[in-house]
Amino acid sequence: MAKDLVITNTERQFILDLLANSQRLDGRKSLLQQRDLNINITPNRYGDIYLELKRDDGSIATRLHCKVTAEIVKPKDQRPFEGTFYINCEFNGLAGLNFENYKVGNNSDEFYYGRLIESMILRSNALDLEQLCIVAGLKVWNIRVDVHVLEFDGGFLELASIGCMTALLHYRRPDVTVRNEKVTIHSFDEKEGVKLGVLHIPIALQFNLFPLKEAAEIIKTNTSSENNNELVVLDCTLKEDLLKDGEFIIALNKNREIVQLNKPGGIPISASKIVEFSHMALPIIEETTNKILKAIDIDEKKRNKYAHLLSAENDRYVE
Amino acid sequence: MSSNTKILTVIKHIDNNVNITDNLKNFNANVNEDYDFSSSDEEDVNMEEKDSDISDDEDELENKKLINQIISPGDLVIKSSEYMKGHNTYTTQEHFEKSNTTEDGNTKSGEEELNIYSSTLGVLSKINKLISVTNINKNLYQAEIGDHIIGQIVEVTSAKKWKLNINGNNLATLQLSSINLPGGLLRRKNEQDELNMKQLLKVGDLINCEVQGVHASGNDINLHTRSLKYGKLRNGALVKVKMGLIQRKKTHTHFFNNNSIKIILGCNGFIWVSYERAPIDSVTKDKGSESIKTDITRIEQDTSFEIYSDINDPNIDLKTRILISKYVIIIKILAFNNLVINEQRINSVYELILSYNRNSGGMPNNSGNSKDVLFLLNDPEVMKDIGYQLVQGEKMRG
Amino acid sequence: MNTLFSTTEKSYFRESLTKEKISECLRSDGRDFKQLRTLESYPSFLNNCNGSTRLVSQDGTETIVSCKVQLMENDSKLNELELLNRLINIDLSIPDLDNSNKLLNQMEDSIKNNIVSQLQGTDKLKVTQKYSFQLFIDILVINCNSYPLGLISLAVYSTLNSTLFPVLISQDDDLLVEQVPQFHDYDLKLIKIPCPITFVVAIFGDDLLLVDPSEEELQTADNCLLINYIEDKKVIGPIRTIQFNDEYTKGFNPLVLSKAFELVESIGDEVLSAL
Amino acid sequence: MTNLKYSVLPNLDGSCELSTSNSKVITAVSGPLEPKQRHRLPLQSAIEVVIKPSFGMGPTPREVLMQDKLATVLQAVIVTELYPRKLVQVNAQILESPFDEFGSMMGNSFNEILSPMIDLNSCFNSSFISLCDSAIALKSSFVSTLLGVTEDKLINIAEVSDLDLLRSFNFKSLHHIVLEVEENKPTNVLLLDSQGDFNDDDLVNVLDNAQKITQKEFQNIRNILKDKVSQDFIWKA
Amino acid sequence: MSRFEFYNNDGLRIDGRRSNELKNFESSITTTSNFANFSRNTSTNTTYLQMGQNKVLVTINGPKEPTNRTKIDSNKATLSTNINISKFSKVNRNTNKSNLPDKQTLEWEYEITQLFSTIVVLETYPKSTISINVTVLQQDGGVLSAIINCITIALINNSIQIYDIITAVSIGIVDQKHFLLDLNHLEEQFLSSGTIATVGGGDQVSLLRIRDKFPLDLIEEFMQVGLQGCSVLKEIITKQVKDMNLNKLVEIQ
Repeated sequence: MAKDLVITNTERQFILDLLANSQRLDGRKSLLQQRDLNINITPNRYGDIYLELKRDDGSIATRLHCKVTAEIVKPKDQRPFEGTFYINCEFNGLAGLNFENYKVGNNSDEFYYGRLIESMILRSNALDLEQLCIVAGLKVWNIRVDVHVLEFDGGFLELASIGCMTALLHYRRPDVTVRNEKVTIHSFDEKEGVKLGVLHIPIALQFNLFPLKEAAEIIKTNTSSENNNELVVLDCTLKEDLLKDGEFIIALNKNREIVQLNKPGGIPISASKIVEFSHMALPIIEETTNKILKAIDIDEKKRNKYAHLLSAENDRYVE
Repeated sequence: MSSNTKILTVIKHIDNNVNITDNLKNFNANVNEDYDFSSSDEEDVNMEEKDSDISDDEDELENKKLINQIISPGDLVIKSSEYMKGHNTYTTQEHFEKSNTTEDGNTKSGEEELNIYSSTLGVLSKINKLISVTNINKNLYQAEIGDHIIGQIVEVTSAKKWKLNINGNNLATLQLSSINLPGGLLRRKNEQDELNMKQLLKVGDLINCEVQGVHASGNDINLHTRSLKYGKLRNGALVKVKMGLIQRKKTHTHFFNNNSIKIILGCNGFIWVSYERAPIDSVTKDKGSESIKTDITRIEQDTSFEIYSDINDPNIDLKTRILISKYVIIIKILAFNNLVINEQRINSVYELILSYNRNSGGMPNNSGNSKDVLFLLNDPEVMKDIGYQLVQGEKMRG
Repeated sequence: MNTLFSTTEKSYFRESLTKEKISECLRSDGRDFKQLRTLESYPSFLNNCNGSTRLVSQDGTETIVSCKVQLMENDSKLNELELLNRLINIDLSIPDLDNSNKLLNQMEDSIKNNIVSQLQGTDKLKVTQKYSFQLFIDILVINCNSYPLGLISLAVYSTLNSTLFPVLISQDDDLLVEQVPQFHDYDLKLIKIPCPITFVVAIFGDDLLLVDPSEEELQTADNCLLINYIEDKKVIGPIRTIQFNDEYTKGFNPLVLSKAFELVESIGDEVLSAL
Repeated sequence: MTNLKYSVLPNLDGSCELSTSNSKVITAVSGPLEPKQRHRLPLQSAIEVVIKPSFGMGPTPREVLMQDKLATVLQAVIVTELYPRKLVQVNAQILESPFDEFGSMMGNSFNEILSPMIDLNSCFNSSFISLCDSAIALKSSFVSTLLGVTEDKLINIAEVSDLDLLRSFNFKSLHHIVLEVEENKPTNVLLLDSQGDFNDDDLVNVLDNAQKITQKEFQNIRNILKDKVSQDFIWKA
Repeated sequence: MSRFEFYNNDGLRIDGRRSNELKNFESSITTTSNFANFSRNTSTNTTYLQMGQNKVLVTINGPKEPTNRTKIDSNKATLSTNINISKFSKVNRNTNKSNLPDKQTLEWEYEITQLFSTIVVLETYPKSTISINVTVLQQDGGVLSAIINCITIALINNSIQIYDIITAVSIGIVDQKHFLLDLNHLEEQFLSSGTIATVGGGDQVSLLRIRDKFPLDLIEEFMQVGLQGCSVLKEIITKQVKDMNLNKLVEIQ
């Protein structure tokens, strides 16, 4: 990400010193404090989400646009009963001058993060693909999520995972009827759209590691000693992101299930810390999940102002 | 052409399809071994003394001993602040809080200790206070000033430089100003020379040269050929061997077989075996001073364009060619058996080959034109055998 | 793939091989003119393939050949040759070369044609009236240091000679009955698939022929021949010339061809038996 | 109704988020920048335009065509001689397009032509604000309009908010016009892209209307810019 | 969950191993007859690892002068990984026509590059590149771990300086309570599994990769099993590497 952005040695030292003193460049007071998250759902559209991370002073740090589109395609040969799902993550010139406009290599961070989210949703069956089948072996829905970065100051992975899940939860695909293998697509006026089968909501959280010592010392750390080898920082800004040396990504859902746990290289950290952080991630993720559900709920109510009047259901207290 | 030449030798490795349930390494297998290096030094000496004659059992014991000497990456070599780290090691500092605090508690003096770890597979070498680990699998050349090496030109750059592959992790540089220009030792270089660069030394040419300088942690290497013993190589063939098989010596140029064969053992693992025109008066035994003398008289004629010519000496006869091939194979045999290559060993393998030839019966022995022995030697079994005989012979002599 | 040799080195090798009398010529590594380089072989080392071989040449080039057998329903629309072409599948990949390399496709074709031409019909691979065995021969060359076709052909030969096919236990006439062939659970049998091997022969002058030339010999030869050989002293087509250098390449006397055939015939069986 | 937000991307020199009744784009301008060697022109600045589609990987041929059109107009408007051997980069991301929804483009070839025109129309107006925001020297102002002609009516497409209505129109021809504005008056035509069946009279009529719309639209933009200037230059007061 | 009984009451797995038993681990330098000692080409030797039925070949190229001038880092070497999963490596041959690597392989390449960039002492080789070429010949579950182990051995065999030995092992979980070490392909296919790599057999985790649903509360036990497996593997690797190179030792002294 933004490999060409050169950080001067003094600035680098300054940021690292700040971190060592539990201070952040953008004014946050703790290494584990996250920036405020705003979820905006575009009215009158389905699956069109804007996400914002706000700094303490109210300015927007990172802004992401997630958009779901669906089309009918032929399924893969090996899986004739399942729809397909893709995520397209791209940085472009809008995110900042240091982002290349054209396709970057497969070895880039964006590619890797995009894949993480894709497999987070696919491998854990968060999206029910079988529900997307129209005619087995011939026609299935292809759901694709496009993530556009409109403003970038770190926090891509978390935001993208939140954005994708919110968009998928919110999206409605057109209803179809199949008669004699002929597929008719109904517009939203004819028939109400069909929600996607989202079975659970995995959210990713990225713990960024900053070494406090030389690589050699960290690798050779005595197992028993209680030495602190590294700083763990949540929700890095772009500059911090470029200075980090290793990361640890966990994706969880509310049901206390790990959906993904990734530590792709970087400086090693002790196993007990990984366990500790995994548990620490749970409340954060629960909170985020609730935020998503609330945003969708509010939007739902706005759309169907009179639904409760028409409903025959009894009121129940739902937590 | 003898009839019993083996057309194709195939070494078969038949894997008797491993049964998964057999051969399982048990989880609790106790493969723990202690590698205690600080204490093993003395024991080694004792062991060596004991092992004067070797039986099979003790052979194995010796192997074990040897294995214990090998340090693998990440192993702690020494724990002390008195030593310095050398090649292939890295250090960490450990803050020690000495627990022998006195009752008042304020003498809690923090002490620093240096841990030296190995970063490669090798054996320990200790020179005074310098701790380093010698690589077992050395395959990259690390330049030192004054090394006599052979390089191959891979690029002629526009900036009056040649880039040479010298088997290191970077290419070395040979500047136009550090070669002998044609037409006299002390001539200043002019623009004509720059234009002629490509004619003097081409891509692919092998250059016999010396390391002039090493900068920036061993990665900027400058070479020079400003002596008549250096320059373009002709009349022979190159063998590349593994780096570790050549050791730095006083001289790297050796003459064999009545001075008709010259072998240059480049420090970087490149070995040049070539025909050497016999010196005009071959009376003297002192090669060094003689060659210098002739050098001086020949300076004028030799530093013409001829020293950069691509044409080999037309007088190399079959006998010499066979000799060159033979020495090439000798070097290969030594390399094959992981034996360090030096003048003495080359000679003794040469002897062995002569006798091997005779022993192996059925082989017509006309030593003057013995091509047959050459293709016999291509058999890895034979190579191994000769290597074994050599080692045995050396052990006998001690 | 091309090793860099210095001009003087090349001319030294060339001089050694272009003397007037053959007896005065000498190969750079001292081999006999008809001697091949030593190989290391690991036969049948992959146990999820029907046949496999790994051959390591003296210059470090490694060839891995795997043969997998699959059942294929015959397409009645195809004629014999088309069917055969579909039954034999060759995939050659050399990571050092890019996929569209001409040399690569040439070698792939040559191996495929050799096998197809020798099979003479689909009978050998027929399981039942409706089904045939489909062979997938994957060839992988790593550390490719010189022209690998000779090595590859040896590896393919030894793979095909050790490829085991499943044994049919159901009826072999299923034209009328709808039935998928059934195979024995573990019993396997060898089906001998004739496979020619390819010799690379380097030509120096009118007389000298070198079998299995090394890289330096390829780079100094007048010309090279690819000669296919199949058991019982038979040289078979196609025979091609191939050049590896610009400096020394020139035409050769047609008489050399018959000499080359004789040479290959004289050593062929010994090479095959060594594998 | 056109809605404009300028300086939305503080990391870049100039930016604008523009939403019309049926589309939404965000554009950014950076420059003058140090270009790569191949972009370098000796006497003027190079202009690079990148438009990203609202979904999928891009730019696809559809966007490349749009990029070309935008670039040629910008070439004429930007004072390129001021920045020799430099690069002006214009990035656009289409956020909403009326034909995003699945199936809406199917079976109607006119819609396929219409959809990039709508996107491009918004890109033009948005990039003008971005250019002003980035303080790149311009020779003149410009405003882009997209008009559709049906049997009896002339429609300013940017103002149609009901998507279904838009889809139901049976346009005879479409006209995308970019007009130069000097001294608050629309003058030269910078780009004219007309598609479909039309005759001379239609075109004259369209141009007349376009001038009127441009006049009105420019007033609107001018007010916004006035706002911006008064905010940006507070210290002058 | 599936039709297999992955862990029966006698504590045995489908291939007869105990839960915490590793697969057969055998590594070698392939050119056993030492021809590489005098190869004209760059002297790289191929390292071959057989971990159960996983068969992996690794060649390391470099450190050498980068061919692409723009990639020079004047302070340290750059590392690149290239994984080639051969088409015949699985029981059913991969019918994909194109030779391009699939997305999972690209992910592995990314992870392995990141992993070894901290382990190799890159500062020793400024302005050069080290490229790791992996060829997977046969797969049998836990390929990633086999690749990582094989690269470690190959780095040692090529005497590239590394801080410590990296070992990796795959772990699966049965019925939410039994942990299986070093999976075979059936186990990998049907169980929740993950790969863990540690430095020097200690408890410093360098790589972790879980892509299946997995109960959060079992993570601690998961790590413990993994750490144990890695530390045993480290001993095995150390021993094998030393055995492999023993014959070369004789001459150094």
